[in-house]
Amino acid sequence: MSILVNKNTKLVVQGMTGRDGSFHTAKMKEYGTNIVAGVSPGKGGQNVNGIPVFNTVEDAVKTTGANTSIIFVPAPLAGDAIMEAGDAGVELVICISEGVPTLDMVKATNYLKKKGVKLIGANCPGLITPDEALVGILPGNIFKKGNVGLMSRSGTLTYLMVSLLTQAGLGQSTCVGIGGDPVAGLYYQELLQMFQDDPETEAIVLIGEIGGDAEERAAQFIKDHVTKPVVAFIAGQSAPPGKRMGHAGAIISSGSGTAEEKIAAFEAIGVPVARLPIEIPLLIKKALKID
Amino acid sequence: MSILVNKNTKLVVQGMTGRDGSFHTAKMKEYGTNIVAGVSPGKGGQNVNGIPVFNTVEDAVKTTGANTSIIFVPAPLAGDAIMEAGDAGVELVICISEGVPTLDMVKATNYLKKKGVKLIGANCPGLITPDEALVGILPGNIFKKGNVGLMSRSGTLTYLMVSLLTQAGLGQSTCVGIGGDPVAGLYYQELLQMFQDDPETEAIVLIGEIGGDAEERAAQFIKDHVTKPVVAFIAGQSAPPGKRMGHAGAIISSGSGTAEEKIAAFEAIGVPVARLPIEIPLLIKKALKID
Amino acid sequence: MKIHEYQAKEIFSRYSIPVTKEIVCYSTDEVCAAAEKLGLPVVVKAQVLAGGRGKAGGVKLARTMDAAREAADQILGMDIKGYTVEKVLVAEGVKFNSEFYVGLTIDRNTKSVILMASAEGGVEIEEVAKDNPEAILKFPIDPDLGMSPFFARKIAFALFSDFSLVKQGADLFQKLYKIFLDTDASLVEINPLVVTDEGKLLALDGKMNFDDNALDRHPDIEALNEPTEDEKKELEAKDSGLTYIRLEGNIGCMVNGAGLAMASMDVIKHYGGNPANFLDIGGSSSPQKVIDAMNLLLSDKNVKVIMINIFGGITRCDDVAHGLVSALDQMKVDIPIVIRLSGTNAEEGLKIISDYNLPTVKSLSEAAQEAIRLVNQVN
Amino acid sequence: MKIHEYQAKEIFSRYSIPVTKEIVCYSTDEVCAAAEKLGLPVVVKAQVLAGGRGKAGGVKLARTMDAAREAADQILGMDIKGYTVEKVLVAEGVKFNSEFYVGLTIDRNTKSVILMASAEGGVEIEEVAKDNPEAILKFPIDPDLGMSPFFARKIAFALFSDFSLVKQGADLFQKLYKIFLDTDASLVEINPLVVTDEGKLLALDGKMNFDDNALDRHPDIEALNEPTEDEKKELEAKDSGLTYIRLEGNIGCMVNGAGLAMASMDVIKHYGGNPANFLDIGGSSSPQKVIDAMNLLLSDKNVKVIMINIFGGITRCDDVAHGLVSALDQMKVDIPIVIRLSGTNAEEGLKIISDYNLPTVKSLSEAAQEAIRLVNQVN
Repeated sequence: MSILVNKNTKLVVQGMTGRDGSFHTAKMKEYGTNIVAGVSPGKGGQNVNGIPVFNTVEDAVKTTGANTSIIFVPAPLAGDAIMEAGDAGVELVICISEGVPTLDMVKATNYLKKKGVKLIGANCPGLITPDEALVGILPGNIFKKGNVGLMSRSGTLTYLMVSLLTQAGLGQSTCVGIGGDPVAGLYYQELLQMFQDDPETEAIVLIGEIGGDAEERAAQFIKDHVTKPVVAFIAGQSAPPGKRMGHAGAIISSGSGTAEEKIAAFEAIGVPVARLPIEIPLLIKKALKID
Repeated sequence: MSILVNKNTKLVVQGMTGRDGSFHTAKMKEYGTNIVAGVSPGKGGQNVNGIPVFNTVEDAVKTTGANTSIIFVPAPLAGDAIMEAGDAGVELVICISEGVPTLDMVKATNYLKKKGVKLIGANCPGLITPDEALVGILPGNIFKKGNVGLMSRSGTLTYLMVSLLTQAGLGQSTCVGIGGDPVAGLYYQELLQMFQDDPETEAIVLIGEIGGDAEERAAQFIKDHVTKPVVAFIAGQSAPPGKRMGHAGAIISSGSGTAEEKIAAFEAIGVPVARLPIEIPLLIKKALKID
Repeated sequence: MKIHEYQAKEIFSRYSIPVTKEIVCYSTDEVCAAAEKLGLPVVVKAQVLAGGRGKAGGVKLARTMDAAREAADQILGMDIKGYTVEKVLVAEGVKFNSEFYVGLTIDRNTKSVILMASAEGGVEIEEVAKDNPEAILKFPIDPDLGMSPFFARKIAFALFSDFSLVKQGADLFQKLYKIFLDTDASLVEINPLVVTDEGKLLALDGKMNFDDNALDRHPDIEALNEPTEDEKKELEAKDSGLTYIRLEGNIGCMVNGAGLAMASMDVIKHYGGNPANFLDIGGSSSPQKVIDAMNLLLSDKNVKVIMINIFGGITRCDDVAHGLVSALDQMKVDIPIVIRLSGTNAEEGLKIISDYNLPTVKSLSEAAQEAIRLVNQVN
Repeated sequence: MKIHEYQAKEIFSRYSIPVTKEIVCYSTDEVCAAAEKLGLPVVVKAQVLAGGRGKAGGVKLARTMDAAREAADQILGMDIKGYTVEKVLVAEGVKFNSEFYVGLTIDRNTKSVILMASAEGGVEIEEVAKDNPEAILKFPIDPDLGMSPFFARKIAFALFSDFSLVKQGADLFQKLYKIFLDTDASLVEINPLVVTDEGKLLALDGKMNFDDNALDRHPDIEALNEPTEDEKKELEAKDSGLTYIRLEGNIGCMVNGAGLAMASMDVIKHYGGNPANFLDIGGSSSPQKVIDAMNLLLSDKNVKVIMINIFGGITRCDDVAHGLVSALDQMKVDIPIVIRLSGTNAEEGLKIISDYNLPTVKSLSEAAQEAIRLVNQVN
């Protein structure tokens, strides 16, 4: 078991023939992800590295039975690409594209919600279920199959955390990069519920950031719905107020969204928060009573 | 039993203080309809003929538990009024207003569908369950409680039909005027299903008009889903092509929407079609094996 | 409301939809000047608010100046389905290698705007719909989503195989949908939409109808209205709260409600008579309205008998009777009137009428038969 | 992206939202002329892209010409949160009897635009949010429905009791939402929105922020941008694919990825050091990018040590190492560099670095500690 992606994932890549799309398609395929189709308007009928290319996601889904789509199209087109995937009938959409206008995401998330289609991103590294499916731009080699579920608003910080876990012998069930944009698809709550329901996941790592109140809401959700151990890390403890640290979300507005508040919210409900990344594996081992 | 409105109907009247709204509110109240609230922005807190007036439908619903709304506001505001009712949480909306722009209705019907709220109209006379609730502008005195369900695209023609039925001793379960606009709420199919499911209704009268293919679709639906006897009348048998006969729908485009086609569609599935209004009660009696 | 081809194409142009270069002309001399300016060949097209211009001989290709002059002479002043041709559109002759149909309209069943497209352009779409319905692709448009780029592309891929045409088509569909919404249209149509020899999409013809109920919010569109004499009468009637459509018969009808009005005409026809009009006087019953209605009926010289059929619902029959009596007091009516009143306060109404020494009948069938009898007496 | 109050109010005006009569001035003389023209009293307001102008003394009421002159002298050239006041807005003094707050922004939780309104206008809304959260009404806007008239009215009834204000408010909310959509705003705010003595709603102040990701489709908005020197540096960095934010410390950081960059700063802080910047070099690793990044770091005179922390994911560590070595070949770097490479091809990368005779460390903690040690040596 795992969440969202696995051996049954049949992936269609939107924007597969572009620079990023083709590079990461190769990486995902190399990892063993079952990529069944690519979409690139005007290139339908071609075959790229053994993967058939279609003009529309609808054609791809009808022909190949794809159930998951990953999006690499340029940001101004990404909102529409998300809706195209939702319209075509996949169950899960992962949007990697960075810099998608927020109102495009308001429209796209609303549309997918009505269609009952799940979305991860935009502006996210994707997700992975080790040894089953890599759907994103994460470096597959650092992951190891296991029972720690991980969710994060950032990319490379996730990789650092995962390496630390893997080095400590702690494998992962599924690791999800939810992205740092103001309006995004699945968020902490939904993923916490999925990990809670996933029999393979025994502990959960939540990597948060300054800005917004998503971590505070996650803490409330954990209190109400999650019985599995959760440990957390909040990036931006040293960030000054009013400055956006790369992610649109990573900005402290006056008096809220600070790391202190988020850490306090987690600790108040008994979720230990690591002050340094290196402490995460230790907290997990403690939670799982390993060693 | 009956469909859509009955003794449990708690009605809110949107536009109650306007000319038409106040006139018909009095008529409906006189008939015995349970009118619990009126809505007229800026007049909230007033009390008109014993009916409390609210500024918004939401206030009216929250305070009085209204479950049905009838709309008498001017046509340019009617689409928005329909959505206000849908947003406020009533189960059924009846829009009497005539001349509502079609694109407003596209938006409003789509919104109500998403909210799971039923709509009748716009540009319709409303509906009645005799002796229980009159929600519309139909003349209550011509109706009689009974077991004939009736649905119609027109107003006064319905009254004529109902009088003929009542004179013939044939009472009605519920009579619904669905309106003649290009985009409207509940249509033949939905109402046929409701009458089919209503234990009190034993026979159904369908009054159609030239234009469009609603009657042809109804015939197909009857064939597939309706076991109760249905009899029909089609107005506009003598109408020339290309002329709009009052209702936006009542226009024959070249080679389709003619009375002949509609009559043929019904007769092909064994639904008898009256050539003159006076024949309707006879066909019903025959269907119900009365006399 | 309908507008002319050249007006529709002017709107298209405002949205950067490619249309033929063309000039509206009101005389043969103007046509020749236009042909000179555009260069031969040109197409001369009657501008009337009726379909089937081509079949009626209202569209002619001219390869020479003489042919252009001849076409102008023939078409200007011609009658097409009761419309006199007062202006023609002179358009550049375009070489093309395929013709498509694209139209947007309202779909009652999905309750949305629907795009219809077909590779069988250039012919009347109703004929394609009848003979080869599969040749028409239909795409209902989700009102929340609108004509989003991916959706437009999906349609374009279904219609075109060349990717350049797909891109042009997707762009075109988005613009057409925007026009539809912006103007509260009820029909936006390009037929044919051609692919020129240069591989470009081009609107060779254009048609737009508008939602009459929304004209109030589009005064610019309303200003384009060019009603015929009959339509002016209908519009005047509408201003008085009446819906009037003139027909060919001799029994003038005055009825309350559109459905009942149609049914009344049907009953007249059923018994062998011929209604002179459709006239719905609506819900109110003021004397002025009845006077206006009577004036309308009497202004039609074909009308030999008037049949009044009122079903009092919210309308009270005594009110109508009062109105009718007042009307008759104020005007001279020298043809017979058959009156049928029924429903709310019918008894009171009938009494008023009979006190005025006018005959009444009891049912719609009786009214129709009596009207026919009186017409036959007159003839 | 932020714009000035006067620019926001110019946009409001274009949508017929009532704002105060006002004139932008760049000198004391202009202020006096404006006061003359508008009539006393006037309010002189610093136009800087920072909040808290009032508290900083950047807003003054002037009842006399002398007071206006004095206010202009005081405010022009003043420093507010690092911004020098180069222009002021001179606005008519308005009599009003109540103040409201209205703001539209993006709500992460409902994933929609949200309208916030409060009868406690005139103060910073964050303070109201903290002290009295119930005083702020929140209305998430259904993206499909938009700010429909009934919804706007619902909000207005919640905020105002007088029906004339309800109507004005509903109209205002619809316009504000249209502005938000039309400009891809991230914040549209009126604080305070006042009710004048004549019972009219009036925007006394205005604030607009925009979605940086959508600026490409709004060149007119982008043209209003007035970056400070620091922001210009950040924008230049962005053009090179770098995200750079200058801070106050002395350890220059170069990291790939925003989250890791923040975490790196956190670790430095944790061990008692002070990061000089946030610098995310993103996913690529061309030598040019590393050179640009090094130049950025070295242009900050406070930087005494550079700490490089790369986690190779898709980015390969050997590529980064090559880039760094090329960069160092091309430029003079006279401060120590602490390098930590990890992840994809870390071994190869580390070898390249050590062949170049640069020291490397094994973990982020070690890197931070080493950087701090080196800074302390320098000081």
